Amino acid sequence: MLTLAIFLPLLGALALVALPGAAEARLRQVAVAAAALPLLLLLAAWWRFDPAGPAFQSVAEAPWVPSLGVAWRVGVDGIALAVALMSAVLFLAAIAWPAETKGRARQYYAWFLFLEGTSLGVFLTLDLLVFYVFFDLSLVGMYFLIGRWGHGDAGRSALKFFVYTLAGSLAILLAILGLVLVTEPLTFDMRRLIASQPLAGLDPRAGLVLLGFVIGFGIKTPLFPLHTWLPPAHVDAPGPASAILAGVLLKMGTYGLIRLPFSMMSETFARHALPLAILAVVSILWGALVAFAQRDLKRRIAYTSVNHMGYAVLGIAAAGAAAGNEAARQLALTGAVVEMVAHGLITGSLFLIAGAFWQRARDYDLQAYGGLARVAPRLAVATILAAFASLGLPGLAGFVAEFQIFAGTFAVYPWLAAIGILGILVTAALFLQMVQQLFFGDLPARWQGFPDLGRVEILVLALLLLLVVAIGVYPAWLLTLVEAGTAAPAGAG
Amino acid sequence: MELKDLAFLALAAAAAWTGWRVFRTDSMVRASFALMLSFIAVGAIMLLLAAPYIGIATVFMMAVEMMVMALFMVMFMMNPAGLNPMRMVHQNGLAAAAGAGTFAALTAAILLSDLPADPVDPARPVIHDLGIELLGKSMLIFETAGITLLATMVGAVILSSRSGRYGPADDGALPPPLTPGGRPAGGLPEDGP
Amino acid sequence: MPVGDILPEIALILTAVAILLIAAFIGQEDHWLAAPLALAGIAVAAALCAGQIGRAELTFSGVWALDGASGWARLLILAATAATVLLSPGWMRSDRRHGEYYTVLLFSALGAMALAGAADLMQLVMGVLLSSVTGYTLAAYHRNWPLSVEAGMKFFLVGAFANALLVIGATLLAGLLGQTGYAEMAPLIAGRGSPLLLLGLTFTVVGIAFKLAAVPAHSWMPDVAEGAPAPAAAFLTVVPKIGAAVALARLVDLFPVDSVAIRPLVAVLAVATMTLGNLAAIWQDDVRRLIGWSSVSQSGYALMAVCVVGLSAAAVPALLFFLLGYAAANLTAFAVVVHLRGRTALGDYAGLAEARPWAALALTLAFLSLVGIPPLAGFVGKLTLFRAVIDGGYAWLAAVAAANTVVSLFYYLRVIGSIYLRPSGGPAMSLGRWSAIVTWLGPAAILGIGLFAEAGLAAFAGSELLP
Amino acid sequence: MTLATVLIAAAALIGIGVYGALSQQSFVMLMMGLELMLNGVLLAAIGFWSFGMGGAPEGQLLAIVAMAVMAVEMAIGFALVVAVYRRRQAETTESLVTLRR
Amino acid sequence: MLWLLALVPLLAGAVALAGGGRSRLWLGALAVAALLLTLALSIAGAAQGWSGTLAWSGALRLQAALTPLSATVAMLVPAIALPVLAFAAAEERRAGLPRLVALLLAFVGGMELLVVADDLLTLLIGWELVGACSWALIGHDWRDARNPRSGLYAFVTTRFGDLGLFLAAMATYAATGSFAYDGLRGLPEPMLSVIAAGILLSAAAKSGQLPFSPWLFRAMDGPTPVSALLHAATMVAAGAYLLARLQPMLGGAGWFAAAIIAIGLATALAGGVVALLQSHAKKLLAASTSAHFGLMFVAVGAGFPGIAILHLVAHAGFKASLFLAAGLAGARAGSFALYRMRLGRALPAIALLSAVAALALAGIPPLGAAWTKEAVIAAAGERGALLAAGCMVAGGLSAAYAARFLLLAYGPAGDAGPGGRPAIVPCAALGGLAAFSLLLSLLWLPGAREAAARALAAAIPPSGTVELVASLLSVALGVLVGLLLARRYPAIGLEGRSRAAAAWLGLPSLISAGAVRPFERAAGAAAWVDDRILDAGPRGAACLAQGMTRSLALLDRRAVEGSVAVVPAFAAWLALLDRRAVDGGIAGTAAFADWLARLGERLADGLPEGAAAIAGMSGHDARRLQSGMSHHYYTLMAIGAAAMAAALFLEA
Repeated sequence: MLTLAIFLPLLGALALVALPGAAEARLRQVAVAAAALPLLLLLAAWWRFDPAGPAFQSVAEAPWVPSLGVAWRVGVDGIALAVALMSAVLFLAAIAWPAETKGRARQYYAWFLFLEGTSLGVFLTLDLLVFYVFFDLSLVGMYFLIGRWGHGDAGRSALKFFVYTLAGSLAILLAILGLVLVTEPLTFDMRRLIASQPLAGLDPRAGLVLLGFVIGFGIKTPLFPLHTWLPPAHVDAPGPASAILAGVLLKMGTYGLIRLPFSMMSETFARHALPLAILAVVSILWGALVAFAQRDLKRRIAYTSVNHMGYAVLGIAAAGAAAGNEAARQLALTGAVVEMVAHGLITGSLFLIAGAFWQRARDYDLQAYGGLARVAPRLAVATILAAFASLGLPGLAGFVAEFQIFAGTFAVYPWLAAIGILGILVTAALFLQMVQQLFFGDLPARWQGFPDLGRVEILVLALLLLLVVAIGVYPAWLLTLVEAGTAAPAGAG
Repeated sequence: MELKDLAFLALAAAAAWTGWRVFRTDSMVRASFALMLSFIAVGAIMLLLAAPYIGIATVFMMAVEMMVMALFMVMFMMNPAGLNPMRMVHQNGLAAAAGAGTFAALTAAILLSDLPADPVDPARPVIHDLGIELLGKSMLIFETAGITLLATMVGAVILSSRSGRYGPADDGALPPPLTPGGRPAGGLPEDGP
Repeated sequence: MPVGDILPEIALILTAVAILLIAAFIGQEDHWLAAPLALAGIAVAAALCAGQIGRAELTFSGVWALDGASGWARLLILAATAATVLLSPGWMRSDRRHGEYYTVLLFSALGAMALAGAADLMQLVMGVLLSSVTGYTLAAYHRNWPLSVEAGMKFFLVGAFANALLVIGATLLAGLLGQTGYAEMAPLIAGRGSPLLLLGLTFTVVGIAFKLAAVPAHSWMPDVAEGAPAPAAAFLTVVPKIGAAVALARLVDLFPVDSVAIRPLVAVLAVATMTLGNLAAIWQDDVRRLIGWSSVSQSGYALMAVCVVGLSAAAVPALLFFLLGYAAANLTAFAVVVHLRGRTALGDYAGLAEARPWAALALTLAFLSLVGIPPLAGFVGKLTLFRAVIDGGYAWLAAVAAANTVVSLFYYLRVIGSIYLRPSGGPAMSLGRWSAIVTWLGPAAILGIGLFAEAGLAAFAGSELLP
Repeated sequence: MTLATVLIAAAALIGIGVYGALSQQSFVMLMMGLELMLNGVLLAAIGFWSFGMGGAPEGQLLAIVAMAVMAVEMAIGFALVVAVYRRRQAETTESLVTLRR
Repeated sequence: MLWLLALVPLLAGAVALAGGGRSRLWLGALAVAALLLTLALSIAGAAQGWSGTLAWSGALRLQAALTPLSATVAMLVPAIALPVLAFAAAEERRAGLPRLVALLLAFVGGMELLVVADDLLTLLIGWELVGACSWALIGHDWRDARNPRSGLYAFVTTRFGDLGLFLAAMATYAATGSFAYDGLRGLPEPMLSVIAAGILLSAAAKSGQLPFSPWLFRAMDGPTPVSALLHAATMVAAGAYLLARLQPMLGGAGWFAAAIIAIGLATALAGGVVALLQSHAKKLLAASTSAHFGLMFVAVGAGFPGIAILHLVAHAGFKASLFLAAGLAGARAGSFALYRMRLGRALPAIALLSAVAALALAGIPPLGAAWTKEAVIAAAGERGALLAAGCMVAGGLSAAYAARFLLLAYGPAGDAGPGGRPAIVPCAALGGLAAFSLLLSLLWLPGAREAAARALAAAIPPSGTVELVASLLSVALGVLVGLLLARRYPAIGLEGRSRAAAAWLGLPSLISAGAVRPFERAAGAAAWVDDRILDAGPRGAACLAQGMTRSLALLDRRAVEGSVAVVPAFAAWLALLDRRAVDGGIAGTAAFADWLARLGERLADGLPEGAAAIAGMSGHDARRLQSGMSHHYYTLMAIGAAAMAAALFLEA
């Protein structure tokens, strides 16, 4: 079933490429259908998911490269399922979003579906090598989406994105090999690696492997100071691609951190968690402060991703170090996972909104706008809701995540948590200032005809924001799922 | 010191000296003759070293080759008879250093190494041995060399022979044009660097 | 003499000679018939060669190695040659000596095969010589094209010097050890080695490095890639490298791990080669030259596997798989160049995705495979390489290679970006059906080798080097 | 006359050859340098054969291989020189610099 | 069940929003109905002892419960909101009215959630919801860019305080494994101190205590009902409520009480002075809010949270009606500048009703607010006479500005504007609130007092006659000063240094406390002089004072003007410092952020870009090796071979 969820979008992409000369609207319908199917399949997987059952469920396995111990293995725990569900939702939203396809709708939707397949692959696979395969393939998809349908200096941004993140993924590849090569017989099966903790006690090597993972996933996440590929990529990408980049691709970094070093070498991870946590706090503050200084709408949102992913990494690091304090460990880790989900939905919406701005006005400069609430009230409401969710207002998804992260972290690193919450304040200021600049005050004459959100756009944003509110008001349905994944002590056995 | 040693020293000196003269004459023809002399000296040393077949082969082969070379100069080159003084060298100092360095390194290595000491038995039928070896144990090498020579002949003819069965052989020896009737892709010398 | 052990080679020779004779008698416009003939010969040779897989012995008195490495490498050489043959008829159509071209091509393939199987210093020299001398001819085959003759001449100059060094090296090694066969030499090599032996080894390695296009004898590769006839360039950037890599691995394997420090030396060469190749490729505006430099860097990656021969059992299989992936990708890239009538300026590739979507896709896949993006062939190649070097204790080499891969992505993306992200420069003519076949087969191979890597890995798994 | 002296003589020839190969502008003269190097190899091979290999025929064969290399390289080299001269009117390394960088 | 208290107004808000452009009546009826239901629910909940639990996950459990204290506030909130919302539905501009009503209802809902919370997580949710609503309400009229900016200011300031609550919640979880209030009892140091500090920080920020007071002024940019609700029963009240609620648990931290008292007293005094000098009607009331919440802080710090809540209740009653009155006056006069109002003749009924509220603000018996204020003073007296004296001074100030406000806003003088009866709804709203204030007069009766104390489970501090008299004296004095100021300096606070002084503080609490006390003494001296000379009724006193000797008058004027000229100079400096500190803090943060964005990002980006540039340059260099000259290639090979040989030798 999960296999099907990965391959349906890929097949959809192929079908689109093969589908000759269809109209753009028709192509979009096909793409939306192809994107909705995996979501349905994942919902079915969720339906069947038993929180009290074994760690990984819906497992399927088929041999692929037995001589390297590589196989097609899929399966989900609570964490993976939560993130994958969020990704599927976001992909559906991004594909349904009425984007500018520059007359190449076929390729546009094909690349999106390709990216969806690979992204789901990253989250659903249980094989380390397959994980890496999908991890890298997602770069290719995103490169073309940014490069071909972006604007501004899209070619250069896409290049930087690809080169920078490939550097990260190569670090991961080396680390994976360093981790796996000590197993006997050679295996890339995540479950066995988690159970056996192959590098326990091999210190210099384990440290290096961890460094590789942290660098690789740190670039992807992105963690200060490895984040500088992010703003140009976001600014020049088309809105839906930005939404996917922030909502799904960044999650691969944190998901990878949880799935690989956190689970497979928990002892080493715990020993080196403090520097990672410090880095996360620096990311939180840095991302917030730098975002605050941006005059460009999309850059500002982009930097808040640095900030938010810093929260997630902080939670992961704290959970990794919280040996013996099971409650705090689980709280921090759950918070990190919920942050991933919440950030995906929230920042996805924000980037879609930013895309709406570009489509209407070809300008990201905040100073150029003002008083838009007069002509685009629906856009204003959606933006304000998303902004509040992003700044962590209770009742919305971001709060649930950040609160858990900080509560869990405080038990381990009180000082870091205390410093980290300053980020909440700065994000509040920067988002409200942004909202104020865009929507309030006087309406410049040239935006008199600024169109409000269209029907499809409203539907898409409503779907995302509804989830944000649902998580914020009553997150139990999500937390039950996530905690099924975070409950099992890392490296048990 | 035996006569043999003296002869070796003289021949070695001659080989080196004539070798050196190759690059010190003004004319290519003279240079090629100097090279031939160097080869002949080496061939002679080989005879001293009890390798009659190789030595004589070297002498003959090189004599022929140098004749060809000299002829070649006359046919193609700008200073056929060496009538005008000419000397065309570049990076002379560096080349000299490289040559001297090679010599020094090799000499040092020779002096520092344990050289094998297993002289050839004078009674040994060395030419017979060689024949057996060529057609026996090392036949594959010999065959490969044969194929190589064949390929070389084919290649040399292709590259140098101007006339083919169907007229000037080089005329169509071009890449296909980028668009029919156009010019092949690639920067030409006349386009400048 | 066990003539049966060189039946594939004999088949090639016979085909080559037959083509030579036929070409002398049929009209120039019918010379393309030589291509199917050559393909048939290659097929026969390949079938014979496939029959030798699984044998592990030295024949011809220890001169010729029939082991996993040579068997697979020779099959690979034959396959690559076949691809080159397919590329050639369209390209060479106007040449008055079109038919002879295939003869030289087959002889050159033979030289590479000789290299792969050489288990004797003299055979090694002869293999290098055969491969080189035909290579010069192929590079200069466009006698009326200034770039081609220049490429041939430069190839020759570098090659002649390198061959001279190789002969010096081989002589010193053979003279000091008193033997030329690897099997007889192996027991004599122990300890640190005398200075003269080290010198001989150095010169020999330089000589083989020339065939591999590795530092310091790499200079010919970009020139040949740019100037030689494009199918010949495809051949010369791939086929001799396969033979030479196996030959060098065989040589390195002679030296026990604790004797001469040849493995660190090869590691340094690998680093220098991949780095130089990548750096020089960064700003290339000529796609063929760019592929040439990238081939240099790929030689560096191949040297990684050579470096850990004897240290890791995974080294030889990794080398073979890497070469397989590299051959598929590089041939595909050149196939696209050939198919597009040699189009080479980077600017000419702008917007190619519009004009020739399939060719654009093929070139993109080839480049991404050379980078090592999964699940393409190049990825599995690099994966096995990394695995081998980490296993062999050269993890730092893997790190350097990873860094180099990042650099390489940059210039590959310059081309890919030009193809996909720039506005189209109008229609692009293609060469014809022959080359089109390779542009279809190539991507299929790149994907297939990656996706069904198990077949290759399992086949190469037991490959060892004799002696 | 010992192996060492013979080898030193060969080394001298090789050294001179290297000098020639590196210093000569003209292709032909350059090739003469290469020939001289191979000349040294011939001498060294026979020296080894004569003093160090107990007369094993491989030593002579080595010399023959060196000779083959010499012959083959010269043949194809001259052919190339002809081709280059015909198409490019070039006979020195400096005049053949279109392919660079 | 208890969740309904928060849910009903929130849902009603959603309905109001969804209902869109229905009539005022519909909106008003909806709001009133929702609030009545809430009130009824809160009474029922208090009576039945309702509670609520909502499990988000194993660790996160939202809990709600009512203590006597919180039940009181839970009832108070809808009770006060009722007239305010009715007023809003009737009087506010039509444009955006549904949104306003909806947000006000949500505001009430958030406040109710905060009140019923029985754990820090629930509290935090309500707490931040209230803050967010305040942002939207202050910026309600977003067409003027100033309003949303004020909302931003208010939200960021209070959110800074919220960080304290975050901290407290985190520390509570770390210490006890849950967020429940119960766990706070008897926690060991230093966790207790951390929690207490966090709570105090957020309470002070929410209640507009020093140094966070300025946001209350910015909040005045919102519509009148917003100010009324914000200052009376929601938002600002949350701080004092929280302290009162948690004081029993957190009292164990030794410094806690002293810190609360210090902050409260400082704010009470400084707020009084600022209010006295303020010329903007709503800002005057805003400063007074700070001051009165300062008094509540003092009560909590003194150990009488019940008294604080009683004062909160009384304050809610009169402050809401005062704001509504000020809003009416402002609407009538076209601005909130006090010196332009004097609407006593124009709006006599309103004037009468607001007089009740103003007297309550002044603390004049027999109004209930006077009793609660005296109780605060008595509570302060339990901690020391000096503290009680400080509170008395604050009470005097309160009386002074109350008098000034009443006289200026609804004073009889001035030309009677065009008459006209005010609408019924505002009158009813004000009347209801006035009735509430009057009803509280019952507190002077011992029986009722005891009943209230029982209901609140609160202790009542013993009150001494001396204290009462002294306090009343100070009130009287304050009234006189206020009247004098209103008469003689109607334009005070409009220009020059007094304006700067009236524009507030904000500054670090220690400085401001130290700064305002001398000012207080000077103002007190001036008042003393006036008191000596004038002890008749307000008007007569003013006339008499004018008829006094020139020297006395001169002295008086010198004194007053001196206080207005010299002390405000200091205050202006403080204001400058404040602007430097707060605005400078913001600007500095922005500049720092800019710096980060430029230099820092360049540095961080330098890592990859620099590496890329180096690779690129090396690329050029590497290509230079490929000179095209074959002899260079030979050299390369020779050098390479030599290097390789050397390497091998070195290794050997």
